[in-house]
Amino acid sequence: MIEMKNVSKWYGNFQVLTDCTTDIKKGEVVVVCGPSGSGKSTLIKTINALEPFQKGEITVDGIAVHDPKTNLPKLRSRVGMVFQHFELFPHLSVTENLTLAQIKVLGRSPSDALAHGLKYLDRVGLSAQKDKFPGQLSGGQQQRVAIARALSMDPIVMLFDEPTSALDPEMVGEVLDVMVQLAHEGMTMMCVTHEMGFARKVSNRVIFMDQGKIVEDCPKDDFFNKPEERSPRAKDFLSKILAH
Amino acid sequence: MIEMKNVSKWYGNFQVLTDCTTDIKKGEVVVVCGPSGSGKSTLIKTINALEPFQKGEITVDGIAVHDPKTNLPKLRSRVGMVFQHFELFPHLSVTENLTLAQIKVLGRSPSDALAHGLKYLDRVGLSAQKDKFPGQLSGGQQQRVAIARALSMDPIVMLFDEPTSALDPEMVGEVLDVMVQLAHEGMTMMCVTHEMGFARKVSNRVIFMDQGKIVEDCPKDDFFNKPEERSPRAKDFLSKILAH
Amino acid sequence: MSWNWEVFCKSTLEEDFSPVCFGTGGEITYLDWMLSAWGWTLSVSALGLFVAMILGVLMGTLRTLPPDNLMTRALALLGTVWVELFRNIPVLVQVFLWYHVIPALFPVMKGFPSFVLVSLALGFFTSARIAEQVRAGIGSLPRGQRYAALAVGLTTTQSYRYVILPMALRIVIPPLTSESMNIIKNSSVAFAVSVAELTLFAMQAQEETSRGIEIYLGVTALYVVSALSVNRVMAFIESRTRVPGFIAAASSGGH
Amino acid sequence: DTLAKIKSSSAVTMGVRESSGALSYTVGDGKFAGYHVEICQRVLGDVQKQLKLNKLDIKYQAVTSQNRLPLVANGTVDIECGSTTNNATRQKDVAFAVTTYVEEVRIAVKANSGITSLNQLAGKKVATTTGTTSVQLLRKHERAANVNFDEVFGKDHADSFLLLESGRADAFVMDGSILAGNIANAKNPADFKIVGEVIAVEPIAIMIRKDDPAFKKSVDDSIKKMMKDGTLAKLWDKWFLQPIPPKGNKVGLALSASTKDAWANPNDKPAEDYAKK
Amino acid sequence: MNIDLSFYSWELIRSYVLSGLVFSIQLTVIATVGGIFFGTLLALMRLSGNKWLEIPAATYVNTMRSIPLVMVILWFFLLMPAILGKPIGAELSAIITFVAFEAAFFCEIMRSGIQSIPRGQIHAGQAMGMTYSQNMRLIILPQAFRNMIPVLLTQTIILFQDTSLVYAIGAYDMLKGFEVAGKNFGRPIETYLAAAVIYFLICFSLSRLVRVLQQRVAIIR
Ligand SMILES: Nc1ncnc2c1ncn2[C@@H]1O[C@H](COP(=O)(O)OP(=O)(O)OP(=O)(O)O)[C@@H](O)[C@H]1O
Ligand SMILES: Nc1ncnc2c1ncn2[C@@H]1O[C@H](COP(=O)(O)OP(=O)(O)OP(=O)(O)O)[C@@H](O)[C@H]1O
Ligand SMILES: [Mg+2]
Ligand SMILES: [Mg+2]
Repeated sequence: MIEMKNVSKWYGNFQVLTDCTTDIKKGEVVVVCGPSGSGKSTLIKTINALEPFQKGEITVDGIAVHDPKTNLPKLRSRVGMVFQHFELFPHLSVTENLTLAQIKVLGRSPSDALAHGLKYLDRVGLSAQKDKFPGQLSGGQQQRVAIARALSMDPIVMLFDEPTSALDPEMVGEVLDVMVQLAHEGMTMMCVTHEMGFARKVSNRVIFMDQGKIVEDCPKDDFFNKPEERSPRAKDFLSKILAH
Repeated sequence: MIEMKNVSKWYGNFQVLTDCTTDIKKGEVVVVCGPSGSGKSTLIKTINALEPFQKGEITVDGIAVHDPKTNLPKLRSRVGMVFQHFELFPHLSVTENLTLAQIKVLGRSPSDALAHGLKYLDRVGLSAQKDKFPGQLSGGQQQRVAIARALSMDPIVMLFDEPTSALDPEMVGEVLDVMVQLAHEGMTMMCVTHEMGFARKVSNRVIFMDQGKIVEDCPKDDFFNKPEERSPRAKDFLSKILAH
Repeated sequence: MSWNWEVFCKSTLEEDFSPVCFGTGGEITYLDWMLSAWGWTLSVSALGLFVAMILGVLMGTLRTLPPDNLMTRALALLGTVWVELFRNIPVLVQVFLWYHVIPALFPVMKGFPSFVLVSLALGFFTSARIAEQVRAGIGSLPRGQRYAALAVGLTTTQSYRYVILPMALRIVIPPLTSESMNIIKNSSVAFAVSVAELTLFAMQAQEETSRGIEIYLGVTALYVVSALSVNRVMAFIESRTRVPGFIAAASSGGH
Repeated sequence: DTLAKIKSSSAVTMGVRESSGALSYTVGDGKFAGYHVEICQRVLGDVQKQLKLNKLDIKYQAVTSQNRLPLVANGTVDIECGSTTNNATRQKDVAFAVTTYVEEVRIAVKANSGITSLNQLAGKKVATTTGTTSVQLLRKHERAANVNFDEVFGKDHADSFLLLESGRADAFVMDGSILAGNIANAKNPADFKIVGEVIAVEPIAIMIRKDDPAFKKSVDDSIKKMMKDGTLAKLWDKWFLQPIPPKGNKVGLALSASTKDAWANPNDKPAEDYAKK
Repeated sequence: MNIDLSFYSWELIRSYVLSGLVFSIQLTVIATVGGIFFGTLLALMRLSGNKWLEIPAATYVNTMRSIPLVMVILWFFLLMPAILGKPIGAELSAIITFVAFEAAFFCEIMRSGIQSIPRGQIHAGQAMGMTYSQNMRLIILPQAFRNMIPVLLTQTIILFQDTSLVYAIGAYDMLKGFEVAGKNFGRPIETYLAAAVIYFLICFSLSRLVRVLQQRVAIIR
């Protein structure tokens, strides 16, 4: 589904990504973790070309992201993305948030788009909030709407960038529940997250990044249960975030 | 050490605190938790009168906070406080942050203040950073400097308002370690935090707040181990934040 | 159209030209005149800016005082009234007020040179706008900074002196830069009350020589040079006071 | 050329002043009046007849000392009926109709000041208006007589007069008609008087575009006709001796010998020629 | 000299000041609408990332911002007829000047408005497959406009005050109306005072209005 080969990226002289290579198959759930500033967000945003990269190749469902001739808006409309700070459009109501891109990008009729959007809104348990504005919802509710918004484009893969780290602790659960359910339904997912509980429960593979490099890329069980095979940096990181 | 009796506070018509009553004895470590917006930060800030309150009484070490004749700066100088967003003074170097109040408020000589400040900086393991500016430190380091700053005023009690919730997950540990050590040394502490591990390890009592009221105020062991005695709201909250 | 830059070398008295473009023996060329006009523009602006900075920082700070007691509330109100009064009257009208109306009410002020009156008018007008910038700068500091200063035992005055103002003033340097540039531009209204500055020169000289384009170009160039120099000076101040590791953002507007 | 333009558009733009004494001023509401304004209205009436237009739309454009020249030169204004001195420098950019009014530059002072001549003004504050020839005139006089005035500038004549009125200046040096007009309009006209020698004599004329002999001829002919048939004398009486709107004040400026002379021998000589005499 | 306000009358205001006020308002409204329109275009040019659009826009804006408005007014008045090839009056010249001049200021306001939209919002729009222009039109500009309304209106108040500078070319604005009245009636000092009061009342009420609006349109985040 997603193939990434030797992707490198620089901001000026500063190299954010160094030769990142990985592969995500249909139906796989991959968790990306690593210290702050290690390039996780940048990596995940190269997949739908929100962050351009200078070297390497990425193909999504056979389409070459790095090819200047690729129709990026079209590609992006097939890749769902959920952000750390939700990024709902604050000037639009929940339903408008759900339908805007369906209408303007996919060309669906407003009524189709609405029906479609409400279906997903129901799935994240927020039908009752459909006429509210984002500012009137709690963080957990906003993030669930954001997931519904991404899903209503019928994406072939979903990217999550720390979807729970801006939430109050009591709201983390409700968002993770939606993500777990999604994984169980077979959605291909790539999640940047530090929620190791989630990684343990549903992920197939864990990628560990440090200083712009993919340091570990291994099956979940190996990652958590074979510390002796892990790099010192990954061991240290794991011990720190699992300690308290 | 701290006595709080029927403290109520309003913002306009909105009541943030309702009849809050509690007592903190010398050497006690009390953890305050509860959902977002329940008034935890407001409660802890009433203790050193950063938030004025309209009804009720608070005495700290025998001094009445609510008395308009009380010399509030003097009282505050004896109460250490650590904030969620560190609140180091960004235009002052680490040493200047540590010595400013000692010199201006306690009237210590600059050299005394420096010696004193560096002692605590060493205790939080940051002697090497003494000439840096806050913006050049990681979040965890900033928070440790903030703790050293509070300690160098030789406070009789320390207040913490979610000291770890603005930190990257891997830095939470280093700050908690400092706090645990402080607790073991017998410092009187009141901490707003959701780190239940910390509460389990070092607290004597847990206060649970909801909608401006103190709903639970009981010994740590009861709080965690006797769910049957807890209010439904507290049980629900605990289950949510312990779930993932 | 043909250029005639010689016009600057022309004597303001006779129909003749100075070979060095500067007047000799008491004679004055248009170039001499323009440079002296530039001097007036800069002097009016400098004095006005001095007044504006002091009053602006003071009034802006007053407006942010916490409503602790009657005293702080009264001071905050003073700041508000000040700002509303001086920013809601056009600067040109304020210049006339200072020049014509106030001396009519207080005859002592008739003795003041118009240079001083105009500088006061510009200074007061600009102080209201600087006050708004300073207030916004203080407001943009996290509320926790004020809490933190009080929590270590600093008094309100001390917390402004050591914590809030040092940061707020750094943050407002960019908007203060544009206000400083504005005061140079606004000083052009001084010509309305007989200060022989650049705009008065432009109007009189173009009348006498009929070479409007050349005269205007010269004057415009001097305005631009002045504004850019102020900009450079402020950039220098900004870089000298920059806090390592601190990134700030503030907005600006106005003329 | 202007005649063709007027003919094709049936419109003409008249430059007028907001406060040039009785020569040209506004009476509020976008209306203008005065000696020169009325002359121009009559001239344009003749032009209309000459062009056989049944309608001529006169647009009034307020101009100032600073902008009247470029406005005429660049075509914004077709005929300027204000208080413009006809001098050699200006003749490089514009043309003038025959002189309709000869101005004497004089000094206005407070009646009780005791000042009676220019030489008493050394070291005193002398007001004049930015963008007028009087500024240069004073400067030249300072140099010639080796005295020093403390000059203050008003942005227009009324402003300059205000400087005198409020005591910021000891004298106001300007065209006599303007002085008279401003005094007439003052709160207490008796407080002021016009004194001293005639500092300069200047022909004041209606200004038109340069290099348009046909238009100049029409304007000149019309004015010359008015000079001959006594219309100008009547207009003088109307604007300078009788009460005028809006307040019904009298300017009280008697017809000067030099103006009479100009009417008798119509000419468009620049100020420089007058100075030589 | 003592102040005498007795000669003020409705008649005086009507015949001298009113037409000036109408022109001041006209000028303000046209310059605001035109300035926002061209200012937004300039802002989009400056943010386009294309050198050929950025540099001319930036040059234009920075030049306009470093020249006094009076000089710009004089410049346009002198040059406009030459550029257009036909004469224009002081009023029209003032309108063109103000639109051109204000565009530079509105450009900077819009630019900071657009930049104040969090990067995440731009990414979110792009991630849903929107093109650059869809993203601008549907996501960024609506939010930027809403955030900027108070600043835009404050700029409009400044603009209204600046209309008093058209005296330099003899256009008849409100201040001019007061001046002429004062001169014709020999009461210049009183009329300056009256002008100050009227300007204050207008600008102060407008700034209150801005406050109210600000609270109304604020997007809840
Ligand atoms: N626009 C930019 N210009 C320059 N450097 C940047 C920019 N954006 C990010 N960086 C740098 O690139 C590096 C990787 O950033 P990225 O946001 O991908 O990290 P991350 O692993 O997602 O961190 P976090 O856990 O804090 O979200 C960081 O060092 C960051 O400072
Ligand atoms: N300045 C203020 N004006 C009006 N309401 C306020 C103000 N500050 C706080 N509140 C309200 O008071 C309530 C309690 O706020 P407080 O910050 O004490 O909650 P908290 O328990 O600390 O929440 P959190 O976990 O989000 O920090 C909230 O509903 C908040 O919206
Ligand atoms: Mg990230
Ligand atoms: Mg809180």
